[in-house]
Amino acid sequence: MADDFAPGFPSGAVAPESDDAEALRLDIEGFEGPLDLLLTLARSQKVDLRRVSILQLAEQYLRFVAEARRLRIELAADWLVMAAWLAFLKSRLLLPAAPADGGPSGAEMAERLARQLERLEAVRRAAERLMARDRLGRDFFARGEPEAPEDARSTAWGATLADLLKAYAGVRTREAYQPLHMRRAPVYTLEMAFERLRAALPGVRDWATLALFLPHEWIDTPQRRRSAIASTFVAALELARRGEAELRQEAPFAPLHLRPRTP
Amino acid sequence: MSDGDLDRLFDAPEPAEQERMVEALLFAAAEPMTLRMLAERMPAGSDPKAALERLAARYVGRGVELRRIGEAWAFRTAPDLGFLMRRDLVEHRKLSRAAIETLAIVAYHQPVTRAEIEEIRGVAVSKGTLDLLISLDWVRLGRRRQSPGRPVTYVTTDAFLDHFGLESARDLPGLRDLREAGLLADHAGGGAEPPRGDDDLFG
Amino acid sequence: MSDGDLDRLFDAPEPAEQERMVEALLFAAAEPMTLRMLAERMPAGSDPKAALERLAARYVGRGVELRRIGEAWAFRTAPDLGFLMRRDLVEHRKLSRAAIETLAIVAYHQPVTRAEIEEIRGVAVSKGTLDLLISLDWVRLGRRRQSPGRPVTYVTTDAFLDHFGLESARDLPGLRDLREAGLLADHAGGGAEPPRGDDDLFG
Repeated sequence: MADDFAPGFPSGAVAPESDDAEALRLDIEGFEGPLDLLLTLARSQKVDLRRVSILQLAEQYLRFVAEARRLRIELAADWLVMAAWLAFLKSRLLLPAAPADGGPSGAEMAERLARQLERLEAVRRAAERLMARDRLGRDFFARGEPEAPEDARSTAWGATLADLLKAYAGVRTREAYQPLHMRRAPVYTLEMAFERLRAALPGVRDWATLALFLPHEWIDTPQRRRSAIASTFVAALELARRGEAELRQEAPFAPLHLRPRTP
Repeated sequence: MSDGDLDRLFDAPEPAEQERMVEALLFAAAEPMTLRMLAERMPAGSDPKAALERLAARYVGRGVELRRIGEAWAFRTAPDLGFLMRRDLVEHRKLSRAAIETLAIVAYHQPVTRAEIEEIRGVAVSKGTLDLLISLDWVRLGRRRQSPGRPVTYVTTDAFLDHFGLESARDLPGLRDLREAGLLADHAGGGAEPPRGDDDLFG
Repeated sequence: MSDGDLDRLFDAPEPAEQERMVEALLFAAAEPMTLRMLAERMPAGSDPKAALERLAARYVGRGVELRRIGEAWAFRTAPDLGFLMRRDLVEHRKLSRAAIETLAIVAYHQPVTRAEIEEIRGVAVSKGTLDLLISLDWVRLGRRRQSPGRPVTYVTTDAFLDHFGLESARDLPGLRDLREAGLLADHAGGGAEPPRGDDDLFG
């Protein structure tokens, strides 16, 4: 019955005494979905849920949906899908079984629906019993004054799974927010390096380290910096090969120096 | 230090002493402690399990009791005395009906996938519901189901057991009745399923 | 309310019951309680002083004792057992955002190189961040990548699985699961799928 519902449930939304047309004038928002309404309608039959008339239930639901449409209440798709399914079920229940088509019989479909209602009902009762239990921090209590450590020598770095998942979700979301034009591959091309180096060469008076020729806008992240170094290095080799520049290195891994080739 | 002293150092403490140690350790900790955590702190050769059993018997009927929570143990005040402490409670945030039902489904049907939760409730699980239960540390992710799509499953945590005063998920109220009524068995898929709402689904 | 009801309301509980009440109150209290604080909580007509004395006698020689601190009372570990608690001396700190993000990326993309982590996070990863994760035993070095420079890769450890209550790295939820659990902002939209596929990063 309606008074079995947890607080907050629109109990009495379907008044059992009133006729169905009356009952339809209810707040559809109060229901969590078609199954929730069906369970409420089933309870209004005032019988054991196992003996509920599925045919009657289907008719009640269909009348409800028809009335909601007449009142121009916007119904979500799942309400209409359920209506279609119940209309089909109703036809199966009313018409003699058509053995040829091989589909489930009306009785089988009705049984499954009854089962689903029973299961939802069972979950609701279980939830009520769970929430009615004595609860930590309300009915029983943990130690209020855990013994404080006198001396904190080590550090336990803590993070929960939720932190981890949120962090990953955050990273992915950030990535998704980057405008498309920003997603150019972070590669400083050989052509760009060659042009830049060649243009800078005439201004070089003495040996200058190759690092000086790196473009500022390409040294902000390690990855971009690496790309700029690689391309500038290859560009320097190419200029030397063409006889336009000279390269010098004091020792392995020492800085590379470059100057224009004196004719 | 004489040899005798050394020997004594490596003897496990007397049972009564071990009981005192477990009592002290559990009193000092707000969180439940497992047998392993206890054993790590107690002198070598101690038997925290036996000590726990004696200690639990000693606290039967007292104002605080020794409770088993999953694989761990903790002292908690006796539930009948809750009214004495309730005064300085911060009011619990009230869970929505959707959250309560989702929690119950996870608890009773675990491990359970999101699709199964939706099938039972007949509506999509709204965003934030599972998130809330996870951030309350009542629900965590379990193994992926070995079925097409390898969906993630949800299970309850030890903090859930602690909060609801349960020794294990097997002690959920009415669990046995539900199982005997066949209401926990996996729903066999078939073409005649009543539809479920899935306006919130992506896949 | 009849006079009879009033009388019953003002009947003090049995002495044994008062002792239980004091026990529960002192256990749950966040600080030592004075007789007056106890009396305020207990039913009218109670005698917290007598209850305290009986309770103190009960705890003599136990692992915790009832100790007087100024004008107030509290449970305290028996002094001879203090050594058991000393291992508890641990400072709990939350991981920095950089560390948790780096950890998440290692978990989802392992084996992953430092350059790849930087690419995904969009910022440089400081050496200290990976060092911290390694010293926590959540991340370790994996095989070197067979690519130019043979960079080292990073993978997660069993201790990582243990800490986060995961059975295997395969149980980490995919982006779709994250979104369904409400952890991923909805506007992430369809373009946010990781390049290696949605759910099955490790399969």
